[in-house]
Amino acid sequence: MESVGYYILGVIVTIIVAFMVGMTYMGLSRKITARVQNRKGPPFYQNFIDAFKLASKETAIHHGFMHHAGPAFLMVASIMSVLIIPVLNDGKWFPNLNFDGDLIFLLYIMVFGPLGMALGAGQTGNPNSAIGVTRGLSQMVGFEIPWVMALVALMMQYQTTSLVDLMAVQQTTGWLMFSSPFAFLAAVLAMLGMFRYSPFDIVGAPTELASGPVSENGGKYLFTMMSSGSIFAFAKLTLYVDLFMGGADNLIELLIKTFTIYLIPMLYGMVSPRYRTEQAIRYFWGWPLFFGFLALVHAMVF
Amino acid sequence: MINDKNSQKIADFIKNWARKHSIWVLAYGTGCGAIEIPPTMTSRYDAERLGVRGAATPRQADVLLITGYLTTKTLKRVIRVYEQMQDPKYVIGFGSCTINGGMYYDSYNTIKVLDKYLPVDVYINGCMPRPEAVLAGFGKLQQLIAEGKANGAQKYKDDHEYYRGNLRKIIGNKYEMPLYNW
Amino acid sequence: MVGSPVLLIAIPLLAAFLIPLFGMVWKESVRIVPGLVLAYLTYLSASLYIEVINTDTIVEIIAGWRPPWGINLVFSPLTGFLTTIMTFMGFIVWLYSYRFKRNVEFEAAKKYFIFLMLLVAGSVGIVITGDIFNQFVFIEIVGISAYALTAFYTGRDSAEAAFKYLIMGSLSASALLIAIIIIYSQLGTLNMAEIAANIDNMNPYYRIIAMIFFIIGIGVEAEIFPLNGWAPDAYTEAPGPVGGAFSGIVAKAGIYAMVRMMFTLFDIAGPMKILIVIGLITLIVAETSALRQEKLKRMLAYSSIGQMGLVLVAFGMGTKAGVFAALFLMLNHAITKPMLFLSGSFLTFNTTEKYIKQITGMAKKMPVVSIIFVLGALAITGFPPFSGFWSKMAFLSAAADENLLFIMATILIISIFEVVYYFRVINRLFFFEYDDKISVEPHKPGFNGMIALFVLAFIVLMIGFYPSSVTGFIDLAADDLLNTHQYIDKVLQLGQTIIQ
Amino acid sequence: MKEIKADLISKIKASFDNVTEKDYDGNRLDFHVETRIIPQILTYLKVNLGYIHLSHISCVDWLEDGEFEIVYIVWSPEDKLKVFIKTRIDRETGVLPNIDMIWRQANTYERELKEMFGIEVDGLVAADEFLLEDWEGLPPMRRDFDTEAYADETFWHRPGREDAMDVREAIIERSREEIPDFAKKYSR
Amino acid sequence: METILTIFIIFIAGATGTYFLGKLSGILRSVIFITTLLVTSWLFFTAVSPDVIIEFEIMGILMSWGLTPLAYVFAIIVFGLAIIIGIYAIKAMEGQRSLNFFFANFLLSVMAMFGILISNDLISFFIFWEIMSWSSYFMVVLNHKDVQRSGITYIIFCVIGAYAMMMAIMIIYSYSGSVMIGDFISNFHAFSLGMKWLLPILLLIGFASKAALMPLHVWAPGAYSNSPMSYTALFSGALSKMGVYGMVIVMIMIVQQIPDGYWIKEVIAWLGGITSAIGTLWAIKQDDAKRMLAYSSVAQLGYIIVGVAIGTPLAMMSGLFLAVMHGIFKSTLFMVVGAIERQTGTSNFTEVTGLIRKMPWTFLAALMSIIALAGIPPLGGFIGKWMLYESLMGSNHYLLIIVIFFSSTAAFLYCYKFLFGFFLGQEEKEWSHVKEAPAMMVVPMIIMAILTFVLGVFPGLILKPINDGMQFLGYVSTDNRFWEMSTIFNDWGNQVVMEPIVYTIFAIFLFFLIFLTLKGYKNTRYVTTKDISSSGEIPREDENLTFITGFMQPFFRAVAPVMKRQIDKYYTSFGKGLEALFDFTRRIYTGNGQTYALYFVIFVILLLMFRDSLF
Repeated sequence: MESVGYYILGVIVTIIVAFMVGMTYMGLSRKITARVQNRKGPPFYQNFIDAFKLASKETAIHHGFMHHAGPAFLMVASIMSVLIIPVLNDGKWFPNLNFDGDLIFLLYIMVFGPLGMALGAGQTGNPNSAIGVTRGLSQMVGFEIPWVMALVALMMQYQTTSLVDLMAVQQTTGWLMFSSPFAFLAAVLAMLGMFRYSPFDIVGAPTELASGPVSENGGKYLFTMMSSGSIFAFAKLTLYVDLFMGGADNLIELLIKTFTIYLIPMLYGMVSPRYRTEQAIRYFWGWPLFFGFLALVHAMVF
Repeated sequence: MINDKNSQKIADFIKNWARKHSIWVLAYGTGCGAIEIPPTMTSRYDAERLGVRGAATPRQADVLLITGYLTTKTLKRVIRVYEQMQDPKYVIGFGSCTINGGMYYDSYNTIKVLDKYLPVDVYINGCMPRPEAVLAGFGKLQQLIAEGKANGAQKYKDDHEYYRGNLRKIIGNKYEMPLYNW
Repeated sequence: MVGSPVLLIAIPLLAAFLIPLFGMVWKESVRIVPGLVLAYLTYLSASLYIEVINTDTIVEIIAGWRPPWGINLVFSPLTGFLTTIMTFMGFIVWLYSYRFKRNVEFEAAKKYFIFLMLLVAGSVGIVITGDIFNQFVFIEIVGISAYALTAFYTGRDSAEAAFKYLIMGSLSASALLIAIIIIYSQLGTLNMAEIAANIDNMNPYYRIIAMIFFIIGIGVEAEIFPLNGWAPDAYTEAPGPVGGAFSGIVAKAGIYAMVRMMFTLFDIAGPMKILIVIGLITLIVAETSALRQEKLKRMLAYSSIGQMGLVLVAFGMGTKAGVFAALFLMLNHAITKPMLFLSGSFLTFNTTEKYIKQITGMAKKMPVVSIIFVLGALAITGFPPFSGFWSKMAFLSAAADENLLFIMATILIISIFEVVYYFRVINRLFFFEYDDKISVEPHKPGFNGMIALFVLAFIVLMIGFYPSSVTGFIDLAADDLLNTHQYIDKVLQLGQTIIQ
Repeated sequence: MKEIKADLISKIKASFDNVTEKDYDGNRLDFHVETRIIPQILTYLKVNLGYIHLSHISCVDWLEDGEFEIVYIVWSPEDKLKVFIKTRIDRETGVLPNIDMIWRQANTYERELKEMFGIEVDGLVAADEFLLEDWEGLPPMRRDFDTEAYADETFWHRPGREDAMDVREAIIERSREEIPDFAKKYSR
Repeated sequence: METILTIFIIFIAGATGTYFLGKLSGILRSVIFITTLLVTSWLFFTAVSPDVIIEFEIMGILMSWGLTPLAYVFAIIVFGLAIIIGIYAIKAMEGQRSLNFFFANFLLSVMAMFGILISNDLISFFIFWEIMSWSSYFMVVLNHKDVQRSGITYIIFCVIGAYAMMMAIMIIYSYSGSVMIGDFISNFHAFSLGMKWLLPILLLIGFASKAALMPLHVWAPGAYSNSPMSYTALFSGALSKMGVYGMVIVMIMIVQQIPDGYWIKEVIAWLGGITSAIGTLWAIKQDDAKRMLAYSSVAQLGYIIVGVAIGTPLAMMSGLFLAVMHGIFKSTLFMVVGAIERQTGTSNFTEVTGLIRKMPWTFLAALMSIIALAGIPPLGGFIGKWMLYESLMGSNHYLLIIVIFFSSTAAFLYCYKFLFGFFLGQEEKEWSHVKEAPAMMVVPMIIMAILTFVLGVFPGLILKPINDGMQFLGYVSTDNRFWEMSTIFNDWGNQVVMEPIVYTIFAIFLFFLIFLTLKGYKNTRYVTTKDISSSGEIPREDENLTFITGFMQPFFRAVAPVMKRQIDKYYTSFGKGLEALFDFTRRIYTGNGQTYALYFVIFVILLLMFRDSLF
């Protein structure tokens, strides 16, 4: 019984940490974007205020059950991924639900949420939502390919599908970022799409699509989505750190590493205009795919 | 605990503080006023530092910003957009057209006084108001929110018949307006 | 002994001449007498056949002249098998046309049945005779009655078709005659057994020439390419049951004559390239032509030609398995193709043009006939569990034994076309809406016609579900065909015993 | 340009009766024509002379004459010339020929004319409500429609504008511009 | 009497009774139909044991019937689907044309599939294969829709496959004198090298044509979409698995006996991968749900074939598991389409939208099946996909796994389109009369949907018979090595434990669902789909703003170069060319007597010229 309680406690703490970190990162990104644009920008805790305000909205509407449950699907995906990705090396953090952190399971559970939310967006009957969803899914096909190539290269090179094993490998061989540079490049370029920052933000283009899939969501629904987004961001960043940067031994190291990774899509986005969907797909099937191939060749040769 | 007045007060205070610092604006750019929004938002005046931020759809927005004259035709849409917004919600009338018709005082199809049709919380005077004035307007709104006085939505709910009656007067009975739906 | 093989020829010939006389007494007898005759023939043939299987080949001597001088009839497992099929099919055709022709006036019916009798008599004669000149005579009898039946409707097109048939028939007759003359001049005999026994003594040059003329002469009846130009027209223009009779009786007789010539007369051992090549070309041309036909009967005619090509290929392999497959194919074709012709002519009864599109959606109006048509189509395209499958399987197995992979592949590919055009018709029949503008008025099938179709359908299903019921007979027939020496011995030995 | 104009005038005059032209400086040329030949002359211009672009259909309300003047503006990318085809119809009974078979987009202008001036167009497609929703009464662009009175009657005015000055006198003084008689009644 | 024979007799009697007694009354027909299915299934699941072998002889060829453990896996699919779809079909087919024929043919199809599975010899295998072909063909054209095109295409590919198979069977028979599958396998080494290559390839062509493998897949969209949905469910769910069944035997038992047979496996695996990718892309493009699902079936069969072709224990397990799963979810989806078509009269996404509130149970079934199809945990599809990926990695197929991944990611697009097109989007007045499908249709669908879930949590339920079947194929038992009741392992010992994952997912989902529901419960309100934030404009009642036409257009702009080449077109032009050629050969028969006489003369001359070479 103790262990069950310990597990549940671990789960809750992990989720809270992920939420806080994700929110802060997003706030920081707004701040940094503002500074890059020579603005003062909102305070770094602005996102917390926004989230709180959304949560305190008094009324809410929904267009049916799927719309109502959409954010819950999203939450399932983000929390499941945060539970499966080991936060720190050697199980120093709560052991969680990680089951060795199976990467294929992770890949699939990560699309569970977007698909569920897409169903919610679909039920609103808002054409903008549906258009946004189709763009998002198309773009997903785009970036999944190099991303999977990178993962497959790693998995086959080290003969494991377990994230824990990959982290353990890095304890001896050093960061995979250096030993498998092409996989890292492909994965990083795919990450640009995964975070949906500019130039890959056509999914929710505010003026064109009225923020796309979320255009009918407000109040508690948007709040849930926002929280899920931040948890998911944390999960993805941790995944990258675990995969390529040797994981982290403590929370501070984790924060530094994740933030470094986070800077890449953020800074890339700040200086890029927006791609159309097919341009985005072609982008991902250009250099990232090439790097993915190189990663596979690298994995085959070594 | 929940019925406790003090804790309710504290909760209200926190909520209002959050609402005050997070104002998502749906700019209904009907008239020439829309041109003043970009400078307000961009680096020169940077409204985002106050927590003011654009929202794309009424479902997410807190503030409906009416930037200019409203014809009878757009008025219907604006009211619908307002009703689609979720509580708590505020209206800012922007420019003299919303106050007294401005230069369209004798036009056959623009309304002259916005607050007959929507519960305006803050008017921003000027033709056009400069970004400074806009920021001042937001500041005033924040102040009202913090004090808990920005209760236009409540007014709209309470005096719904009055607002709807005014609307009926100009659009006639032909146009099917849905019932009140936030 | 229940009777003599000679009766198989004599009775129908006699009946043919007596029918007009009977007709003077009682008009209906014109229709009934042929049926009785054919029924008796079937019975006779079948009982003789069973006897032959159980005991030994019957060699009947006509007019006391011993072989090799006189004409003799050979009723062996092979000929008995074919004769039984032919007489039976003749009976089925009669059964079908008994009422089918009722709306035709007396004179026409009389002619029709006379020529049908002649056709059966001639075909049976071709099969059981042991003398090539006699065979030539029977071929002519078949030919003449076939011309007449083709021109039965006395329209312009029928006459043209009959005329074409006549041209080809005449040419073939002359070729056949040339071949007979060559052989007679070389060997001095017309008896098949005698020829077969002495064929090695013949000048090889003349031998080949004779063979070529034989092939050409018989090829017209056997519908080989390119001598089958008459067939599509004749099948199309002749009445439906006649088409059935052509494919079920005449073509079989032609094939038999050719095979007998190749196997026995010229005693070619091993694979016969000529038959394979001709058969394949016939098959390919016929089946591909059938794919583009717009008339139902014409399509069936091409299909019939194609099947004959397949039979020739099977014979051409020259092995036991090949002959077995060929005979099996002949049997199936003899049953299935008349079934298609007969049901097809019910379907297109009220049209003169017999376009395929005119039977669109007919299954709603004539379900049973349509189902029988489909059964025939499935059987002839070789879908299990219907009869055609087993014969196709036997054929492929024989080809595989001989390692003729290319032929197997070709025939299977050609079969795809066959499937396509048959299924197009099935689709039209069953899976299109009945359309008053295109489709013809349905005709209520007669009772006797339905019985005929049911009998055929029953046989198709019986062979399909239990092929062993016929394979034993076919096996014996195949043995009989291949065993040339036995044939020679049987015929000539008989002559010797009489001499002694 | 001169030659083009002269050529055009001669061609038009050769083909149509009762055409009067008025030349302007630059790339503009006016023709006054009868209403009934409007489709023919526009077709002629479009098909034969290369005036393939319909810029606009406009209307002037000649209240005093009891007529509307309809102006069709067409443009030739080759000649670089704007041709105004003007015609007058009766204010109350006049019917305009439909030209949307010549230019599909003319439909938009015709609907606008119908709605804003109340001009009947022969065989107008989609003659229902266009810009104004639920408008009843006099079309608002007619000059006998009293906008201010309508606004006063329909809309609630916020008080405080009563002391606004009429600036027309000052304008007349400064620019020496004459106010036409019919406009005088709008002066405060 | 042997149980197997009893089952056959019941099937034939049932089919005959359904056809003839069905003319008397519809209820009698349904009763006979369902009784036949129930009795046969009951007999199969209780009384058929793999040990019994029946032997008999036809035309001197020894034949033998008996159920192998491998066939048992497929028989589970066949009977399980048949009974569920049968119940569904009774209601779904109500009021359609030729019902007697439909139900009788349905039973014949099931019988033929059962026959295929119990055949231990190639001849009876082929016979049942052909019975299956024509009975399914009659179903394809039963609706009178697009008969000459899709029906003929289907039958052409059927017979191409069947004849290739038949050629192989006949070669086997004549070379080895036996048609027993077991004999063939054990004697295979005795064949010459050429035969060793030819025979498996011919057999594979035969099986691939039913399993809709890449160049032979063009029949699938037309055939699947034109047959009645109640049959397509069986068609795609069970009938196409017969091809897979054959491929399993060939790939495992025969191909690995070929020297360098590795390459056949590779080629087939790649064909499977490409099939899945192309099928997926085309599925996304379809606006008709039936065609979409048809292409999707092609794609899913591609995965199965990849698994089968790779042939490592894990891959084989994944192939068979996916076959079972595909049977379940794809037939559910076809049933869903059938239900929608019955209730609304159309199966086109662009016509019908917003059914979720009208047909909630159907939606639930569709949702579960789609999740399973997309391979998203925790439903059963994920298990199969997971094993497939792991096996591909374990066997070092670096690029193939990317292709598979691409198609399974792109599959999300059509998965979403399916759900969105029918159930989501704006609710229209035009469809306000639509009611939920009758219980007899909904219950089978829901049962299937629950099955996908149960197999997701406890894949061991179905992996156990698969394991038995694989042991029959010669694999070492994979129990506890690659799977436990609710755990799956890969080659490297990594594992996924489904049970806690499923519980966690449900706990999280329920928690947030409750959170979303309870928070501000009083002020949360349902609004219609007409009340959307569309810049204040209110869509009229008859105005449908749902975005469905040109769905996924940007994606197609990106993949345009791939989509330009369409294999159907090559086939069509090939067919047209052939027909033109035959038009020419037909002209040989000019209908002119002189010409024929000329042919006669030419023939004589030719024979005389070539007399030496011909004789």
